[in-house]
Amino acid sequence: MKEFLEGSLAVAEIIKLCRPGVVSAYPITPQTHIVEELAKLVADAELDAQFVNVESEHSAASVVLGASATGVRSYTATSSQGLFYMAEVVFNIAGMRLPVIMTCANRAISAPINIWNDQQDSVSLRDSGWIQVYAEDIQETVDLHLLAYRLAEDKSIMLPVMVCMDGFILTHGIETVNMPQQDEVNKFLPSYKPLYKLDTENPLTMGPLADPDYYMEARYAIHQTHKDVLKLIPKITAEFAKVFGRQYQGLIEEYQVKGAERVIVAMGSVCGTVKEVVDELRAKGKKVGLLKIVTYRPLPCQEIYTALKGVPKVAVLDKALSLGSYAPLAAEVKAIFSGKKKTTEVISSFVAGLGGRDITKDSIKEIFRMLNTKEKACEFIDLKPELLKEQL
Amino acid sequence: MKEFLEGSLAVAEIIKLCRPGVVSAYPITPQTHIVEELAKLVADAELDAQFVNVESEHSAASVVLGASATGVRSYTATSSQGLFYMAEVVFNIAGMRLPVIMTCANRAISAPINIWNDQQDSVSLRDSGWIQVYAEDIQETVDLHLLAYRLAEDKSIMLPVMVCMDGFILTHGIETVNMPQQDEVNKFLPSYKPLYKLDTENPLTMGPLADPDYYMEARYAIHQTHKDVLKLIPKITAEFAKVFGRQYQGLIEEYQVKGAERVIVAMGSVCGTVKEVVDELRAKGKKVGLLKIVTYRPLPCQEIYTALKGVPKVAVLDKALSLGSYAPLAAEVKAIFSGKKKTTEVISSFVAGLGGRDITKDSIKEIFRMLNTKEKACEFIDLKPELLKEQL
Amino acid sequence: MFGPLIVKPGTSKNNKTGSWRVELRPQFLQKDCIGCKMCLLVCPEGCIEGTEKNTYHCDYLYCKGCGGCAVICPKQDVVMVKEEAKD
Amino acid sequence: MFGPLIVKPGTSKNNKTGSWRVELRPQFLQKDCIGCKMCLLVCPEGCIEGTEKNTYHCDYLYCKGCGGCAVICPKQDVVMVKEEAKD
Amino acid sequence: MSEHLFRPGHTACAGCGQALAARIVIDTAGPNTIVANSTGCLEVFSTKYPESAWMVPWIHSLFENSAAVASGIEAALIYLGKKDSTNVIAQGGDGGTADIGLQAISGMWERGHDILYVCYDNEAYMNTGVQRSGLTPFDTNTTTSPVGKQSAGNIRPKKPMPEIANAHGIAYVATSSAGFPQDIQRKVKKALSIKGPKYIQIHVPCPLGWRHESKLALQVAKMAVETGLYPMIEYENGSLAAVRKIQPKPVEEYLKIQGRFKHLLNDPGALKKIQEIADNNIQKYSLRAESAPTN
Amino acid sequence: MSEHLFRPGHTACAGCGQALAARIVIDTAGPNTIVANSTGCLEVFSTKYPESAWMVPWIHSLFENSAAVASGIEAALIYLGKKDSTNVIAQGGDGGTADIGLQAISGMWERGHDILYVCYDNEAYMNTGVQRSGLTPFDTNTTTSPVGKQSAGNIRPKKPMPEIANAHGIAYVATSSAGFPQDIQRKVKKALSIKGPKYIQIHVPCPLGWRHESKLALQVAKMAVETGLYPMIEYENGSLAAVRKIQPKPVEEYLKIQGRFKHLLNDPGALKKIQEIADNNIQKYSLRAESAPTN
Amino acid sequence: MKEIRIHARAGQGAITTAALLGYAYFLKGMYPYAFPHFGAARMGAPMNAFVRVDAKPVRLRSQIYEPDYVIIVDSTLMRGFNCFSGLKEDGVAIVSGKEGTEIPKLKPRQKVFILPANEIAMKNIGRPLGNTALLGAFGAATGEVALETILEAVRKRFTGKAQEANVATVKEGYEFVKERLKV
Amino acid sequence: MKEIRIHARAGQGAITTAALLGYAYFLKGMYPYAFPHFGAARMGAPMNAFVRVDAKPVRLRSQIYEPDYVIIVDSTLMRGFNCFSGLKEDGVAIVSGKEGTEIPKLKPRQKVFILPANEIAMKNIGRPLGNTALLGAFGAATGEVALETILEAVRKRFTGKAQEANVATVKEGYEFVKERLKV
Ligand SMILES: Cc1ncc(C[n+]2csc(CCOP(=O)(O)OP(=O)(O)O)c2C)c(N)n1
Ligand SMILES: Cc1ncc(C[n+]2csc(CCOP(=O)(O)OP(=O)(O)O)c2C)c(N)n1
Ligand code: SF4
Ligand code: SF4
Ligand code: SF4
Ligand code: SF4
Repeated sequence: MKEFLEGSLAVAEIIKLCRPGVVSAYPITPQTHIVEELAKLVADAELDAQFVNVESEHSAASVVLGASATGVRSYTATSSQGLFYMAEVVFNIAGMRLPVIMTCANRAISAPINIWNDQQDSVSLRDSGWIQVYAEDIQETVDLHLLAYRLAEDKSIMLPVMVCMDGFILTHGIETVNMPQQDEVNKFLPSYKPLYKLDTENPLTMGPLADPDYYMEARYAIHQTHKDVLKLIPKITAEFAKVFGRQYQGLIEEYQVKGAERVIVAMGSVCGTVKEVVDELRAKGKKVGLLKIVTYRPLPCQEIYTALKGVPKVAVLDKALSLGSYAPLAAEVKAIFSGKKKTTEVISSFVAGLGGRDITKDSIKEIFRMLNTKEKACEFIDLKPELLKEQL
Repeated sequence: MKEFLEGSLAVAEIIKLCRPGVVSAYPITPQTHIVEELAKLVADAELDAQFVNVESEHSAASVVLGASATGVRSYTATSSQGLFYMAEVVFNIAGMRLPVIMTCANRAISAPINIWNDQQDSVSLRDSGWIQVYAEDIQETVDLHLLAYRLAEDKSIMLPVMVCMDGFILTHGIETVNMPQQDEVNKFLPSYKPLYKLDTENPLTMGPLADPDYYMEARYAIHQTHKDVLKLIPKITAEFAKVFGRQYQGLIEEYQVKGAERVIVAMGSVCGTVKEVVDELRAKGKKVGLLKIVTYRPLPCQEIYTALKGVPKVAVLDKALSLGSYAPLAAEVKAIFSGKKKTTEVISSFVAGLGGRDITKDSIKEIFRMLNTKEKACEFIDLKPELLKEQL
Repeated sequence: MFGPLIVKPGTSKNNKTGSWRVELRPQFLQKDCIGCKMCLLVCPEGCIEGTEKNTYHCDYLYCKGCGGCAVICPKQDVVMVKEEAKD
Repeated sequence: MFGPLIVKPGTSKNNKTGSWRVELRPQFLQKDCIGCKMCLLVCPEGCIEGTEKNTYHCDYLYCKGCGGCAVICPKQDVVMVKEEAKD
Repeated sequence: MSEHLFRPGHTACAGCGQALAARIVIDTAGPNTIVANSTGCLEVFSTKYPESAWMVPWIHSLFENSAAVASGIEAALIYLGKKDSTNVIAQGGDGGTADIGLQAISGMWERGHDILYVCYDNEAYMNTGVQRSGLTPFDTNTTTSPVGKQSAGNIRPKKPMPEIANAHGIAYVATSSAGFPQDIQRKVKKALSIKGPKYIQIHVPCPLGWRHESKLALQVAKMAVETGLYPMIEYENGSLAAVRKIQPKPVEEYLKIQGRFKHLLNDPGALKKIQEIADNNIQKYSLRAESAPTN
Repeated sequence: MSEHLFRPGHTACAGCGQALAARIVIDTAGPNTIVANSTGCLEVFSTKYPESAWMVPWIHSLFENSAAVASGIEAALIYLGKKDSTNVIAQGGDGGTADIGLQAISGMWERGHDILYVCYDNEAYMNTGVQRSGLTPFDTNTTTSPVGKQSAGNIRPKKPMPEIANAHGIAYVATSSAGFPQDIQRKVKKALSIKGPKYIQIHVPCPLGWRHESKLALQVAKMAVETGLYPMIEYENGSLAAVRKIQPKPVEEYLKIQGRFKHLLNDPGALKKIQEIADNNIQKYSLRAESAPTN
Repeated sequence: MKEIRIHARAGQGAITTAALLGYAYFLKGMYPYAFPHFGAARMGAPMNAFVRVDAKPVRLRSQIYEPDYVIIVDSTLMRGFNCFSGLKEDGVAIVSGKEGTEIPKLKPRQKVFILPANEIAMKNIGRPLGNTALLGAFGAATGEVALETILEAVRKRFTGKAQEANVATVKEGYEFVKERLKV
Repeated sequence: MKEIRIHARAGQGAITTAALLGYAYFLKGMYPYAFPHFGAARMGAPMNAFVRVDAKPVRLRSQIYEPDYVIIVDSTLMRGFNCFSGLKEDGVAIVSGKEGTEIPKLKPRQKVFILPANEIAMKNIGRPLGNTALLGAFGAATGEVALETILEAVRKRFTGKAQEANVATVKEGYEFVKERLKV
């Protein structure tokens, strides 16, 4: 049913429809509205879940870890400093193969402290073993949460999923959303049947120490499962389309890539702005396009290669940094083409929108403009030189 | 003076010679011996420093943050879970431009919990803004700590440095070390003169909130400073050679790379084993070599390119993963060759030694053997297939 | 190169929060003031000055018009009045 | 595919820590035992069995020879003796 | 005003109790003070680049580590031989103190650092939009303890932070209130005269979060004390040393002027529970005055 | 032995007090118990893949979060309607409890979860090689509080963890000792009969860390209690409910059998300080028995 | 595509206004994207909110620099700060303020409507929250959304007395401008 | 390059032994790398330590699988577990044990020396720590390091009574094997 909803409320609503048994989170801007709405739903008996008000994110993550290990569907949400404060638990949840779902309201990282949007937080946890998906608009955000549970709890996967939505832009933005109905959701997402759990009927030991004779295989197993995820996502999105009538390819989205001479690769809400610019420039006869990364972990290398191999000039737009090296997404897109027969003329790297620096149509046009034969290495867009003068 | 020292004691000794005013750390295997020795040195009045026994790594990092902000040279050490538990503070220290030195005794990450060596811990913090250097043996470990302070406190840099040494292999190994003398150290490393500090004589506000109008420039500044680091390191190592007589290129080390047909790129103690194998195979007329990465952040892209551009087959050996994607170092080495005229035939990626899985000469030979024209993507070495059968 | 990082003390004075006042502003009558200093103490902005009785006044450049000073004044010597179009 | 992850309960029994004993092993004389159960309670290995008096004994497959049982026994009915070359 | 060490121009809400309390604290501590501040409203409204309201050396690192940062500052000052001439204050809101910052504080106390920790207790996470904290009172309506069909607000009592501090065996623990500015001054002076760890928890109204008229900030704070819901007490070397005596007012007096308690007003059962909390405090700390309160 | 819920074959040191205490705790709690265990010796020596000594559902996540993991388990059990039939125990060493795990525990208590937290107090970080913790006694020689030219060992007193627990206002707080197995049984039974948060801190000798003969484990533990250095006490609903009375022995009796205190033995001044700690305990908890101790 | 910028002080309901206006567009079958200017603003601090609307889903995520319309909830905001910056050549501004509130001189084809929104609200709602009056005025001045649609939005978002009161307020705001236009 | 593997129980000083042996090599001007088998072993659990030594700095960081020499600090370790695995064809083993401690049959050119190291230590040091006696024996049996060098190492590492006692122990271990070799 079509509604006019704030992103955060839409997320809370879809989580409610997914029927988690335990919800635990700690407030941090811009994730707060999601958690506040879930608290309200529980207070109003609209959601039958245990809502655990914790003293920190470290405990929020640990609570859902414990609940998931006990065989109950669990949910948490955080952002930025909160995600980093729980970093150790985040890696731990993936290592223990627990299908927790987390919403990350993407926000910049301190210092300096900044509550606005970029994607440094979730991107910096890309090694953790979590599946990571990035949403462009509120509709996609809603649908990705539903897909996330289905994917995470698949018996062949059993891994946590982080659904990333740009802070404020999507969490506090209000737009038209088509909300799934409970019966459809129940059909698509049956109740959670854990493979193993903490259960006095069948006592198991979880979280043992694995010495050098055993450790490596546990890590390898996760790495292999990520490959299975790439195969499974298209199957699940196909089924999703049957039930809900919305089509997602799930791994990447090509927008005007066919026959394009210049393509921007990006993740999240900025893709909307890029699409606007692409249409404008296409109207002017410019052959430009967008490759949107939906699934960032596992990285759909093959799909990205197939989509871009015909494209002469590729610009990778990062909203995060790996200080002292290539921007994270740029490095991997470059890596994809290493040793490939068909390759691109140039892959340039651009950084924009850090700490909420507004990304306008002009920012995107600037990127297309600078996307010429000369490769750009980590080029910052919309920088203010005057601020770089020393004041010490 | 030549001594026969355990790696941890050698580190404690060089830290003593660097005269920090505040030392704070929290115990975690395999970092413990370093901290225990420093505690002993303070207890015996051989080191005039405040030794702060904290209740967690999060506070250890925060204590050195506070001390460094007050203008006092500070030191901490940690590993694995400890590094992740302080992750938020680690990013914060770099963002605040505080020249803290940390030793990371590299160890695997939980789950499953494992106290043995790989490099997942420090590698997963590669975005943080810290300078990261990796040591091959105990001598290099000692010297890198000394260089670290000199580099971090340079007025043009003002960034923290993480000196990474492989857990147990170097922390608990005992070998011959040439220890610098106090007077030489004093000459090379004068006492710390902060650019800004917490001081009632000249009150400043540190750690303000930077909104979208300001944040991006603060991040850009760190990114630019990392480029300066690449220029400064060779200068400092040259000066180091004058004072101590030991030559380091500082960014990378080429071993038999000239004219090699197959080269392994690696970091840390495994480089020793690779060198052994290289000599053996060279003796058999095989054209093989090693490219050792000493400075991982900032990544010396130009130096790596120049060293490898003539090499047909390159193998990147990672002791860490980015689950669901390319191994971290492999991705970046591949990226380096993107869009370059002179490129390699093949860049293969190998993963070995996770969680202390012993890397033998055979492991390395296996890598050289598999380094043929067919590119290997994240190939695990010394895996035990029998452990991968399901037991659930 | 460091960029935005350190701030000089007391620079908040550049931020004229007086513009936040909408409805009311305090008026210091300076008639019955006994110099108890309470208004000065309770002003969240710290924008009230004064030494002895009937000298207390606030800096409208910063006063947000919260009304705390008026409520606390034991002599009702501070009153909240309608905001006039300002200088 | 999951790899090493979950462990079945009580599987530590596969680890025969009896081999750790070096010097001494406990001998349960079963003469003056009053069945106070103390040895059973204090054994860090939990490898002592017994129901009523003079039935208490330990499982040498696991006993590490710490000597706790001998010390606690109020009747000195458990004594530590030189380790013999074992079966 | 130019003497203040916390300057105008900060962006606190009109009538912010935390802003006035923080100014009184630093003015009392004086210029030879270094402050480590947790993330929270105070930090946000006083130090937005390129402006700062602070005239003393001041640092913000993270939400949960101000006590540890202060420990490092203190250690550095000892190393520099400047400790005796410098006060170190660590401060944060109730969330940064009783919840996410507790462990760092506990460690600081356990190690015995010579630091004054000040908690500005506005009884919720205000900076992020009024979510409940460990110091949110029973039955309070907040955004994460909302009133609803099956909820009358926050289900847990206020975490006994002063008692927890006192249990650590530190030399001085006190509560105070923005409703009593001179009391804050006295206790800060006293605390700074004692060597070692000390803790002061100040009740600071938040017009936004408590939903009261901004001009009533002080009244509200006073009323909390005078109903017995916020006892003003001092522990010295482990035992209760002094309390502010009151002639107890009924809790309604306090509740009815705040939106966060609106839902309780026509619910006698709920009111009774709150009155019991006050009565327990009155009895536990023997707050009842024989004559009129004196301070 | 096959009835035990903690099985042989674990790799604890011979004579490990923690191993025996942990077995008694779980045997007393029974099979309808789920355990969340912090990282530490107990976790390492009982669950090295592919082996586990545990017969009950058991989970290890991290060093500092067992209380929060247990909170999640409890919440899940409530959701599943299984809470009333299942005990939840969170446990860890003194470091995992009083230092790095404290915040999660404090949060668990503040939220009022129905969980028993057990602290195995061997007074240092043993798993990593005997570094000092917040519960390491005054003047103890550990690897991070070493005896040296200008150091007589750990400079801080033992963190008063039972008092801190009690200050949280939880229903039951007790200390016990591996030297008194039946006392552990009784207190665990009692704790599990009470709904809500409860805390038991058990003094467990560590032959490696305390440097005593492994066969003396129980003697050492007993002596700690009988000198008054480790009072066995119970708090119920906030107030001291019971203590184990003793006929105090001089502290030397306890110190001299342990290597970690060797440096104190021929230092009368130091001994006097330790004796004072014991005397304060004896007086504070009125431990002195009129007649012989009974339990 | 149309872009609207709303100026107010934190606490004066700029976001509610944007949401309500967006909702009206939504009811009309269009695709609005309403969003606040993401700030750390405290009560009283100037802030704004935006509505970007189109016949097809809005994808552009940047802020609004060249609005077609501006709504100024509090005329004191115009002191020192240019609320009209970037307003389109033929842009329309709705200002809540007393008669004769002075306005910076505008471009020839730009229009401004000043109405005593707070007084209107005071009268109907009992509190000086002029937002809904401004929406009525917006409808009248721009013809973007019909009075009925705005009222439907208000009816869906408010209940009971608040609903009646706001309905009245919207209407009065609408009429006020209609009057002016007659002249 | 020579490789030595030491078998002991956690707490029996395998690492000290490796360190001491390495130190002796160091004094001799060679480049030893002594390291423990990195385990989570508790007191009593079997574990081992290694020494790899060469005339030039040792770079190989792997563990030792085909030792030239093994030193067995506690003969009970041989129960059930093959301490000689990978021992070189002409390898030498030094075992602390009583007369007639049975040894698995070895390859023709391998040699084993059994000595009552603990008794020797007991006699000289007063505690059954046979490590230094084993080092003396190692020196005699392998000729790798001269008695004097081992003694120098011991003198540098121990002081006072411990020094004397260990010097005596080393000597006695050395002599014990020299005797055997005469036969
Ligand atoms: C690790 C972490 N978690 C969450 C946040 C978000 N956050 C910043 S301030 C704050 C609340 C502050 O509340 P309190 O400490 O009570 O101070 P107040 O704002 O009420 O004065 C929160 C949740 C953060 N900055 N860091
Ligand atoms: C975040 C983190 N820091 C440090 C460690 C290393 N570590 C593991 S166990 C342990 C000490 C455990 O001490 P305690 O809790 O007292 O238990 P014990 O081993 O003494 O029984 C430490 C420091 C860790 N695993 N994780
Ligand atoms: S009204 Fe408020 S801000 Fe203005 S002077 Fe009075 S107390 Fe200060
Ligand atoms: S000696 Fe120790 S391990 Fe063996 S049975 Fe007795 S108590 Fe148990
Ligand atoms: S929200 Fe509350 S605490 Fe924050 S500035 Fe406003 S009044 Fe002060
Ligand atoms: S070190 Fe101590 S606690 Fe750990 S197993 Fe050994 S005796 Fe037990």
